Amino acid sequence: ACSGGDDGGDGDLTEVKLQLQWLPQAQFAGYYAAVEQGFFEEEGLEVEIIPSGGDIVPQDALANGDVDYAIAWVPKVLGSIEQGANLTNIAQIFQRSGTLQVSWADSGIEEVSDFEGQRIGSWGFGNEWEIFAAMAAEGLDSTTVEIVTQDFNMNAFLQGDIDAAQAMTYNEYAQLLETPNPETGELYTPEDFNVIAYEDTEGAMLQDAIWADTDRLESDEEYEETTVAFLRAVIKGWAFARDNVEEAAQITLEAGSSWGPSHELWMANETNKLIWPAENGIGVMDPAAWDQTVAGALAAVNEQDQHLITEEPPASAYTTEYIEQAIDDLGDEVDTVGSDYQPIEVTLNEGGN
Amino acid sequence: MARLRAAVLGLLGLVGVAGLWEGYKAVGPEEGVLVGENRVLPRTTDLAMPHVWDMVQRLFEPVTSLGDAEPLWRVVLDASVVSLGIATVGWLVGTSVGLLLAVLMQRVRIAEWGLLPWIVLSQTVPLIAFAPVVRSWGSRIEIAGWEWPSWLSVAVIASYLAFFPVAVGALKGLQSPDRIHTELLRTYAASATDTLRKVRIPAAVPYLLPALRLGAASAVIGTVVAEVSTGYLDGVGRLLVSYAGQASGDPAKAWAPIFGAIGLGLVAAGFVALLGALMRNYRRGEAV
Amino acid sequence: MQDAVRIEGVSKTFVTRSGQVHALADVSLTVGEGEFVSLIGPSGCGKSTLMRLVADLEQPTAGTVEVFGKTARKARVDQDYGIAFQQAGLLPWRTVAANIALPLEIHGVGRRERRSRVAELAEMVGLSDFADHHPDQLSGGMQQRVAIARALAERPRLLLMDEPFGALDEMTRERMQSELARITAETGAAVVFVTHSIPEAVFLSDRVVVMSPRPGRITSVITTGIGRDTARDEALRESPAFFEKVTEVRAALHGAPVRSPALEGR
Amino acid sequence: MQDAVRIEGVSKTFVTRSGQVHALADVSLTVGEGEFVSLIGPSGCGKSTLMRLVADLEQPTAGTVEVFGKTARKARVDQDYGIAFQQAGLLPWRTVAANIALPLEIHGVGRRERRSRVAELAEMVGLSDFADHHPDQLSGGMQQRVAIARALAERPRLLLMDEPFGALDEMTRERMQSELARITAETGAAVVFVTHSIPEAVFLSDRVVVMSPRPGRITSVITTGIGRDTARDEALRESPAFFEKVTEVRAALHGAPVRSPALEGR
Amino acid sequence: MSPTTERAARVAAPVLVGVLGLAVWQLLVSVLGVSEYLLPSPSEIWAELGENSQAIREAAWITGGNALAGLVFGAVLGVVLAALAGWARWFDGMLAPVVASVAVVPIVALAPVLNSMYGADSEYGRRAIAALAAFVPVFVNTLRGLRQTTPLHRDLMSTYAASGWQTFRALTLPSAAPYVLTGIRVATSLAVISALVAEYFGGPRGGLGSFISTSAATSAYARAWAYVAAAILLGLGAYLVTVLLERLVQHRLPTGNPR
Ligand SMILES: Nc1ncnc2c1ncn2[C@@H]1O[C@H](COP(=O)(O)OP(=O)(O)OP(=O)(O)O)[C@@H](O)[C@H]1O
Ligand SMILES: Nc1ncnc2c1ncn2[C@@H]1O[C@H](COP(=O)(O)OP(=O)(O)OP(=O)(O)O)[C@@H](O)[C@H]1O
Ligand SMILES: Cc1ncc(C[n+]2csc(CCO)c2C)c(N)n1
Ligand SMILES: [Mg+2]
Ligand SMILES: [Mg+2]
Repeated sequence: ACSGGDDGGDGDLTEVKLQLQWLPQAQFAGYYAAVEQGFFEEEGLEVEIIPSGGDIVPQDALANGDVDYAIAWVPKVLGSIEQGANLTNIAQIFQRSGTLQVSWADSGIEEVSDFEGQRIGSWGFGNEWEIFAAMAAEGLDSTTVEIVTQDFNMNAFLQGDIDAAQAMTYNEYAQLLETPNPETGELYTPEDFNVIAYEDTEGAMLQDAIWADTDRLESDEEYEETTVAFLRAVIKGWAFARDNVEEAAQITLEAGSSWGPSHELWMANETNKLIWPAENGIGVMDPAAWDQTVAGALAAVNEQDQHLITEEPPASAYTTEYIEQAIDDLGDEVDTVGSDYQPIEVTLNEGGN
Repeated sequence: MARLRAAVLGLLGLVGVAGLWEGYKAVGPEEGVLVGENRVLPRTTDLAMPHVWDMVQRLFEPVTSLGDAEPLWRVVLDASVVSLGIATVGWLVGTSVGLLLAVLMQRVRIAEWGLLPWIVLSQTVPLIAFAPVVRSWGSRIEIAGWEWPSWLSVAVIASYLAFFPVAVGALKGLQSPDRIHTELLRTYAASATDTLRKVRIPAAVPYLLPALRLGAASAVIGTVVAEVSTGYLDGVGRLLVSYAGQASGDPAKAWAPIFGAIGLGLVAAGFVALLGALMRNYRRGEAV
Repeated sequence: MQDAVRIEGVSKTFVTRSGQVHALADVSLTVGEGEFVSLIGPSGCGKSTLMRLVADLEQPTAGTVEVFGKTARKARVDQDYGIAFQQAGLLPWRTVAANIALPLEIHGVGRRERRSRVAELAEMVGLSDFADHHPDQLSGGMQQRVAIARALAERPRLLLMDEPFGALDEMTRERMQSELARITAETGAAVVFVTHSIPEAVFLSDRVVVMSPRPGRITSVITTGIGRDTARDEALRESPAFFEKVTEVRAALHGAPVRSPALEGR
Repeated sequence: MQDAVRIEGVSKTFVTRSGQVHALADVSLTVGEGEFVSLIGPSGCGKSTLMRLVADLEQPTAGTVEVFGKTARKARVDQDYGIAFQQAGLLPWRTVAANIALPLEIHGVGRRERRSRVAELAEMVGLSDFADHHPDQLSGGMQQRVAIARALAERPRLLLMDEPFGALDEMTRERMQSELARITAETGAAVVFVTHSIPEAVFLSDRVVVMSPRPGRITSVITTGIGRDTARDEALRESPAFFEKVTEVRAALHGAPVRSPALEGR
Repeated sequence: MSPTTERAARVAAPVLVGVLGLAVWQLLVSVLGVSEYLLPSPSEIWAELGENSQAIREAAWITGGNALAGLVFGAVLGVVLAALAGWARWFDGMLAPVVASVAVVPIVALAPVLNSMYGADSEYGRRAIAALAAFVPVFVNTLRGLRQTTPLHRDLMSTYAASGWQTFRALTLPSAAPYVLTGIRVATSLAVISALVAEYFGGPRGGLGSFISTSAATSAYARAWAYVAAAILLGLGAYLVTVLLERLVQHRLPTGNPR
């Protein structure tokens, strides 16, 4: 399923499969932009982006050899690595956690320590570890709250089934702001909510990263070359998405996102905020953030007394070698830091439409 | 005449359900009917129970505000057609496997005893537990340039639900001929294949048809679940997930793919009913 | 001339969950070519079992069964006999013609030949006008006639019939008896005919074999003396000679007149 | 003394999808108290319909039906008759005793009384040892005896029986006939008995009513002359007088001996 | 084959197939080296079952409770509506398309709306799903059962001048009983699987379904399969209970034509 033919210079493209962790949407704008703008092709790659649904675990698709690279959250992959998957983080695209815990403005839930005794929403699917890690840092154990699985929308929160709902800055939080308040008939505004950003807590964990197969990196030079080429194109893609937010949102809509246009634009903009500015260059791991993620993963215990991981991950769990190489290769061609990045203002319409 | 009556009554039934929905929504409390702590009847907010007319009206509005957006019903219809195609393949695969198993079990009694309990048990394994495995194995199949398409994984998972009623129903049907008929064929020194062709399979038809209908419904359900599970993009399953995600701001939209899925199932059941009409000679014993 | 059936010292024991059943014990019987032999006796005396042994639907526990000098198995494979049961046993999804054609189809008789043979048989049993009907459109008597036509399809020299008229009402039954007599006279086939009805046995047969149960055995054989050339009609039924033979078989069957309401087993 | 049944100028027409069926046309018949009357005739001549009119299971299109001087409806509500059909029609989930008790239960007879009456009835039909069995553990003859006991449960002065022995084999049937004769003699009930069997009709009845179809009407009534006090036994069956009456009914039924294999309709 | 050997073979054959299947599976993993990461071996799953037995029991209890609640509610609804449909043809005609629709609607489709309707913090949405799943077979079978009375038996009751209620009690209900039970037997498995799958789509955590997905999401496949095994056992247990119930009633109410 991997490289097809030698990547000779005569235009023979190397086939690459990239596994996403969800359906097409602006969260993955950089990859879709790289396809659409021909950045992958410039690098001699033909990239197939494979979306996933509820039960496809991207890092497993990678570990099984179904794909060549996968996008996944760090803590989930740490769990998989402990279970025996041999994977390496080759580019930490999102520098910050985008997870929020949202409650009503009058709920009195203002920080993690207020969770005690509350109904706390989470999607499950391994998205709950950040919550447990943040609570652990506050000395709360997971049995002091009631964890409620959220489904695909925020209705449970809006109807009062959940006291504090998990929300991504780029998605669910926008869903709230696209919903009319039945009392006023107007859309909800940020003032209606209390927002706890995990980025500001001890529990913050690293999210979307690009993962590769460790064994192949060690043994397959061609794969190494492909990896660097792939990363070069990805960097160009994300830089494009940063500099052309509206166009990037349009690209993901055309790639099959079913969100409304204002929602999609919001997502593209918020995703950019999680990436840029990238002080060490896009995708280069900040060791402190890595250590915090590992510490959180070690500390988190779920309500069934199960641990995400019980020991430090191996050294092979991440490397900056390839992303740094890619940044070097690009030189001045692309701004890989985005130090003067400025987000745009997005107005959400009802239903995201 | 009788058909008209059925159609009118059926329509009345649907109107009745819509009436119940709106009636309850009108008189029921926002928070639903609670008995003690227990919510016995649902909430009546627009978020939980959109108006029937909103659901219908939403169908005719564009999916999103994008300039070239198609009306919602069109998108749902297109996706449903794709899902129907996949479900059909799943149904065909499941039916074939079910029939083969049934013939095997009918011919070899030990096989029946050994396999039947496991066939029953197989259906208690939740689909979602192995959907990723199927997709993973499928994605590695590549024969002479032909690559396993992702819809085929969906069809295979759907066939896992569809084969069951067929296997059980066909076995019952193949075992259903009167002894007098099988013995008659024995006096003709007929081969097992002849007995199968001339007696067992025709006699199985009345058992097979309900099994095929159940199988068709299962194939549709399996297809939708597998689409969601594996993240297949072009079917109703995907719309269900996506539009459910937009249900906070656009509650009526989430119902469109539900209607699509139901329509899908009804079309599948209708197709089997048609099959039944074609085979009515083999159902002469059945009470009408 | 060769005997149609030769049964010698046959016993049959069934092993069931609740023990052994001695269905037949040391039964010997010969049926000549073209001879009409009825088996009569109380329920459970082994009439059907005996007939099924001849048809090779069961194997004897002891003794031998020969059909036209061959083993029963060989005779079955060679299609030396035709068979009919109490239930007509027509395939409900086949028309009358297709039902009659079934054995021919299975033995690979060509379409053309099949069609002409079926027409001939339908004519013989008086159902030409019903060839395209399905069994559920026929009365019980008509169905049974189709079954007889089917049994005759391959011109067997031996007909095995297990209470073929048992499910018919008496008037239809009498009519069917006359027809069967005519048909067997036409075809010259030997017949082994199981029945519960004494008048029916006497009316049709050259010999009536009376059996008794537990274990099943032959207790007497009565020659009716009604020749093949005697017309089987109303007049025969009303003749004193017929009545006499009926009384004789009845006596053989009951030993003495039965008074007490003996309970039948299950 | 009051007549059990008085049918006067009764017609019955069924309206079906494919048109009207004249099941009965201008039928008149009286059954005296304690009299045993058989109805005989070809299939479809309206025997069952006539009986069902008496039982108030159908309403006449014209004419009147009186049972013990009341309307048929009143007689049904008053439970003036007991009824039995060709199929025993036992409730499979009830034991023999509970099946016999069913009508008593429905009419609110107390448990004690019910129990003693059921025991008495089981005794009468010779099934005391089987009171706790379920129907599927009984032979066809035994089931039919339970049905008869059930029909007798409320000591009706009129018994309606529609081919009650039609599904039994001939030997069991003859035994059941003797038993029925004994029981009706004991209870003194009048009986309307539908049958296809000429010997059965002659054996049991005071009068045999012969019917013909399309439309159903009574063509002749034959008095058997076999008194209630004559023993219904083997000797009777073998007597020339019996044979004569059989022949007489046969003649009435067939008009002249039938030769051509006339096709029955569906 | 003698009756005793037959009985033995009936038990031995499925056991043999099961053992054979497990052996092949274990062999694939431990000898042929199919990656344990992808396909955990039976022994690993067994070990996880042991380690998490407490958690698994609690989870099975929750899912089982939801399935049971749904089953009871769905079955009652099915019987009541079938009784109405059996009583009035027009009602049956009106119900037909509704039941046909309920029979083909995928759970995934309904889960989000029902969660929203009943509240994601409660188990009611899931119970409603289990109830809907159980309703269909119970309704269909009960209705069929109520139509099993023969004209002969109805005539008989009529000759007894029995009231409608008496006829229902003495005739209609007992003839329908085996069919109702068959419906319940089919409904049991459906209720369990539906309650389980519904947990994938929101609501409180704690049931088998939510832990299957959580475990799988962190690649803890052996643990996930331990939960799946528990789900299978739960389904099997529920099925056996209803089979037993069916036998019991069939024993008390022999229908004359035992399947
Ligand atoms: N397959 C079988 N297994 C066990 N017992 C059998 C089997 N077939 C017949 N029997 C028993 O063998 C005995 C003879 O049965 P058979 O059917 O030959 O009697 P029959 O004379 O034809 O009776 P009927 O007049 O009722 O048809 C009976 O006791 C019957 O129960
Ligand atoms: N409910 C009904 N609807 C329409 N036609 C009927 C109905 N019941 C009886 N008939 C018709 O009325 C005629 C007389 O039927 P009936 O059952 O009384 O005949 P029978 O003498 O009892 O026949 P058999 O000997 O076959 O029992 C037949 O032509 C029959 O088809
Ligand atoms: C079945 C299922 N339900 C919800 C999510 C939610 N989820 C997981 S990560 C993420 C961030 C945005 O992509 C979101 C919304 C899921 N993955 N699978
Ligand atoms: Mg027999
Ligand atoms: Mg009749």
